[in-house]
Amino acid sequence: MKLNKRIGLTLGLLLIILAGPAWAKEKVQVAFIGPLTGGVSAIGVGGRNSADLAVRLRNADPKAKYEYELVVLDDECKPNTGVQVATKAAADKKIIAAAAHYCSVVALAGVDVYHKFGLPIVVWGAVHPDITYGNDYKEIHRVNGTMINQNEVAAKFVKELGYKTWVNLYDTTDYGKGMNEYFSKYLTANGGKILGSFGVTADQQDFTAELTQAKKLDPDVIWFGGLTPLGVRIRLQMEKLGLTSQFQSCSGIISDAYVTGTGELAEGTIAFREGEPVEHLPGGKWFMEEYNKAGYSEAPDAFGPFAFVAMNLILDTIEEVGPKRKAVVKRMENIKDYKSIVGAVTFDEHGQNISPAITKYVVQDGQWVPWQDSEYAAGKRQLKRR
Amino acid sequence: MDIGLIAQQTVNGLMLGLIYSLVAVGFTLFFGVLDVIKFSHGDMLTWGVFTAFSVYLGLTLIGLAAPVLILVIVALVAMAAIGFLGAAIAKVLIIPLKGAPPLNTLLITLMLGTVLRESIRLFYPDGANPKHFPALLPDWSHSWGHFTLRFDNALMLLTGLLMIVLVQLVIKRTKLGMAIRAVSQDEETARVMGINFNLVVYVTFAIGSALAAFAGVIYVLYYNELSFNMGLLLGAIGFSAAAVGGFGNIYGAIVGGFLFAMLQSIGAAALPFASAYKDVFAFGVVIVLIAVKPTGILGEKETERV
Amino acid sequence: MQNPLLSISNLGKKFGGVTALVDLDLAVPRNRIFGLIGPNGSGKTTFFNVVTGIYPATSGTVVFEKEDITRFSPQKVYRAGVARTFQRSRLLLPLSILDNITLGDHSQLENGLFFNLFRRRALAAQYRQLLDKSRDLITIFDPGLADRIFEPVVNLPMISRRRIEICRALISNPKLLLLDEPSAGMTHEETHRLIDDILQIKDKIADLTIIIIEHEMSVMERITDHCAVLNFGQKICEGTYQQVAADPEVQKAYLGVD
Amino acid sequence: MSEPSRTHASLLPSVAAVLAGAVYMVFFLAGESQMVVFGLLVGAVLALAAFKHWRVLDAVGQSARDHQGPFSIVVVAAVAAVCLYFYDDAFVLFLLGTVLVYVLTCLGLNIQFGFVGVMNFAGASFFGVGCYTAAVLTKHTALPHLLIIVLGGLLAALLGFVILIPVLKTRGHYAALVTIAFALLFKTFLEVNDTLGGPQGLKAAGLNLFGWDVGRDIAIGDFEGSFYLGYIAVILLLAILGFIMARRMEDSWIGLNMDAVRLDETVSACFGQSIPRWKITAFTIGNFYCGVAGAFYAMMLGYIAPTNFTFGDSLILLSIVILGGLGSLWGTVVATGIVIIIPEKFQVLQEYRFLLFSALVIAILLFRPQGLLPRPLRGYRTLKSLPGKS
Repeated sequence: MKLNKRIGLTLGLLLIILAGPAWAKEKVQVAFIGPLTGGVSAIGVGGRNSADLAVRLRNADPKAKYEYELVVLDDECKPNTGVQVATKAAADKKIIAAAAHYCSVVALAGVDVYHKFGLPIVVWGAVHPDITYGNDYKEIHRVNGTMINQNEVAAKFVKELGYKTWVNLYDTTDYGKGMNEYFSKYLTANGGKILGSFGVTADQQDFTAELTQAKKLDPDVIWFGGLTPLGVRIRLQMEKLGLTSQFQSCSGIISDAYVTGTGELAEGTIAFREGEPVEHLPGGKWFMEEYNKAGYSEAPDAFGPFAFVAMNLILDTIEEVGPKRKAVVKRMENIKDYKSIVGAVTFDEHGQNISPAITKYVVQDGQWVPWQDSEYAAGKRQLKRR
Repeated sequence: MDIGLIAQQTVNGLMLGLIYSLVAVGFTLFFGVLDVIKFSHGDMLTWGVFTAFSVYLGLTLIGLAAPVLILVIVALVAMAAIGFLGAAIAKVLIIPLKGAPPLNTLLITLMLGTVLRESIRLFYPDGANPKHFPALLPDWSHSWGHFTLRFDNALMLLTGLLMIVLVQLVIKRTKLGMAIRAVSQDEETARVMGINFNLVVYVTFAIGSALAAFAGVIYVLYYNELSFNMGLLLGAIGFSAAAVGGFGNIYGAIVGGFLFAMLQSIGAAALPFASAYKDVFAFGVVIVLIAVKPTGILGEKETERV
Repeated sequence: MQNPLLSISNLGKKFGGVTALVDLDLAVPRNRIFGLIGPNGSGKTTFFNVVTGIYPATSGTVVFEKEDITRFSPQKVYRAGVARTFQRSRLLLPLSILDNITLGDHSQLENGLFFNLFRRRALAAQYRQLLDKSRDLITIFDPGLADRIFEPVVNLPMISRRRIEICRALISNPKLLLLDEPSAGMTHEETHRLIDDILQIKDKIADLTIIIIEHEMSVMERITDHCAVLNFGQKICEGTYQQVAADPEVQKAYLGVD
Repeated sequence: MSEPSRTHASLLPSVAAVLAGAVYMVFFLAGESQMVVFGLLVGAVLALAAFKHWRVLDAVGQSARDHQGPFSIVVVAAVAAVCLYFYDDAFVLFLLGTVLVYVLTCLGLNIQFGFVGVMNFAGASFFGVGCYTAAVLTKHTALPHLLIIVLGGLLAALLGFVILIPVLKTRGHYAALVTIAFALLFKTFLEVNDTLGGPQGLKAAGLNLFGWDVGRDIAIGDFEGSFYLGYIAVILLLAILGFIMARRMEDSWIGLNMDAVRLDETVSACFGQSIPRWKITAFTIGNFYCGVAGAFYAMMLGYIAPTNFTFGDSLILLSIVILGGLGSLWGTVVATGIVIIIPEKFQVLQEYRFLLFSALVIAILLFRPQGLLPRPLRGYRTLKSLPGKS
């Protein structure tokens, strides 16, 4: 934007003359991209706040070499908007790197754009494997795990709990379908039996038809692959139809909203997520304290810590190699044992964090509690048995 | 298929049909008096539900513990508030557009729906997330095989049907209903007869909107969950149901509502593991039906005065 | 009657249970002005609507120029050479005078997609012809309107609208013109000016038959050659205006004499 | 004696207005701080109000109407100039390209709705047919891309025939139902089926015209421009073509016939019009426009998914048509620019954008229901300028 530069230059000169010799740090722009409107906006806004927190803390740090400015873009969880904002961020040479995307479909649509313009991004929430493994783009990284690891652990764990039969429900988005694919694969490999699986649309309200059929199939476990809003509905409607099976789901429903949405019925729901439990890491508590101190009106939600880590990783890299896209991309090729509030981050050759840990969660007294800390693991409470 | 399963699907379908019908009746009432479609109707339902939820929270805060009493208060307040809102919308947005092409009203109310929906998401505390609505009715139930009949469902069905009958009686038997029907027939004549046209419109919109709030309360009691965008599809389905039944005809709206629910249930049952197609099926049938009966099943044939 | 332009036999029309026309027999002679009289709801406009194909007839036949047009669609009736005006003036209000008149000439125009989109010069030529034709026609009624031919009709007074409506009906050179209460919504004086126009037109166009529905008896007296009186969908009398006006049954039904 | 009531206006006011508009666009698009953008917006509204007060706008309108040909050329030149100004700013170019795509789409909807009065609440669906056609055909066939764009239009038109019977048989709100139901059905169908990528959508290959890979940055001598310039050149041509065809249609017997059908079906029938004929013509041509625009869009975007083709998107398209003014082709162009660009420049409003957009549409419908640039009367101006051979 030539004209703008000229105006900026003139204004800048004026400012310098007016402001005297107070030389400011060099300004560097970084971007956050996530869904700020629509059905999953709670997670997007939580992620934005967390990324914003990372920037704020950095700017407050006197040792930081640059002053950072966060550019926030809304991908609406829609691929076309996603490509639009991806183009906006990537084509803007002032933006050095971005923490991007919760929705897999948007991330998949955007990766080509980032590659084309050479903008390094760190994915903070989208879990579809193809985002990192579907291409060889050096610009794409991800701090959260893929759905593959998660389901491998999940399938093994629930089988060990002694359940034998499942009915699967999944939303027909890439996320739900992918979850269903990998969970079914690992479950069958572990000897679990899937009595039936139902695809449902992502904005469906009524599941009584599917659940009535499920009830007839009489499984030990109802499994759901999808995001919170549907998870809430399915759990509630199971109760209406007198379905007494155990309810199991995936990282998509690990959110505060699931617990408040289902009330007492949330108790005993099990689900899985990549990364160490935030509460277990030394930085986790600190993160929550800082977050509360900053006074955001919304909760960080489930993926806030990942957004925080993604942004922090970006900022650390820029501090180290300077505000140059190419240098950032090059440095991120070998991120190893990067200490973060979600555990150590190590990228493989696809930029994927080979996250060592998958944490199993269970809802206990209105809280998502890591399984090993729960009264269920201790035997004081029981999951549903048939 | 076994009997229990069929019975269960039937009850599911009836509950859905009831909710659709209540929404559709609103559409048809508005159309009757003003020949307009108020597409924000589904989002009025959402507002009703959120009003109900707020009142519930308020009541528990002041220590009221009798669930049934809470429920009655919650429902009445929600209906009154949304009824009032409906009349206000009629005054500000609908009546001023009376002379404009009908589509302008359709569009303005579609946009109003977005405004209503987004306002909840943005301004209601934690409005973007779904909320849990407690079960305020006793959860007695009885199972026969695969069929579980819940007391609260039965009660809701009954109350809902009573409500529809009540509205029908108001329209057919009371002076107010006569005024509404007179306005529907011919606005000018009604005016000449000394009927306060605007007042009748306000009252009709109040009744229709209160009905949406009522449907909303039934809805949350059934699903125990409320979210800011719950009204969107409900509005579209209610509209379809009213159209398939024939605009302006209350029986048509009821028939349309239950028909749509039935189509969804049939779709889900006929395509057991492809039940995601049930909406494709239901809307497809709606299009075919409207091609066969261009003014709805119970609609009057258009005759034009030349 | 020898060789009538329009002959109606046993024509009937029912709307559900309501009977609008009963066993109607009429023969309209060529090149005359034929009046149709009757109280409100006696079936006059329904008769027009059945003839023009808007309503299908329940029974009977309509023969126009020896062709049975009973089952014709409005489009085919128009092409056969019947044009009409409407009781409640039905112009296309947002459109210009020219457009409204042009609409009447639909059968003479090339309506093909290719012609209109790509053969623009030929279209322009056709347009110029039509513009002249419309101007000439409207000038007969009111030269002032010819100057305002690109203005929308919505701003015009009722008499201008009636004139445009008649032009719209006349531009395609129909053999039969149906005028449905041309005086409606106009003052007495305006009505008579319009009648002058109609008579002038009738003089200029040799081969034109007019059926007119009218409540103003003075109009009927002045311009009709022949009249028929309808009541409850039935013809109760036929003859010259003087004859029908003198008929006791007509007086009872229509003129309010008990 | 064509229009004796007034003299011919000068070309100058309209050219000045276009130039002012172009300069304004440059500032607006280049403006980065929200304060600047907001200031420019408020400034524009105030300036327009003042110009209206001083009757400057009337003069501009009159001048534009009297000199359609030159005026149109000036507008196209101005658009091209603005695009060239931002030759290396990929995002602005992408935005401008998107505007042009939507212009073409909304022209199609305007033919349906503004001309013949068929309300199409499934515009985004027919647009989507074009997108999917492009995505599937670029992947599985070696057909020339230009042909694929045309096929996108044809398939959209073809799919329109599926709901043709109910569209023809119904009127008013019942007709609205048909397209609304179709839009809901279409999106659900895309989401649940597997062969077309389901909710995840499909990748579409970039446009390639006779060996020219449009997706490559442009380098001619010293000039280096973003590849989006190539896309803009193509869509600008398509949009101009679409505009000219729509304009010709308007200024012809077809436009008149369609107006008549929209305004009064009974009268039209009494003067020989075949109502289905004009409805089918407009519906099909409109869908063709949507499909062509969609096929191009898929190639420019590179990625398509069902969430692009929701009922909500159709609504935005219809809002553009109404905002511009029913049947008003220039109005559609202006309204598209406003609806696409303004929300994008206000990213800071983030989650409030939808709310404000809806409120804005409500306000316009309440206070200016005829739209921003109401459709002028048919003056057959494009015919008048043709040399006669009668």
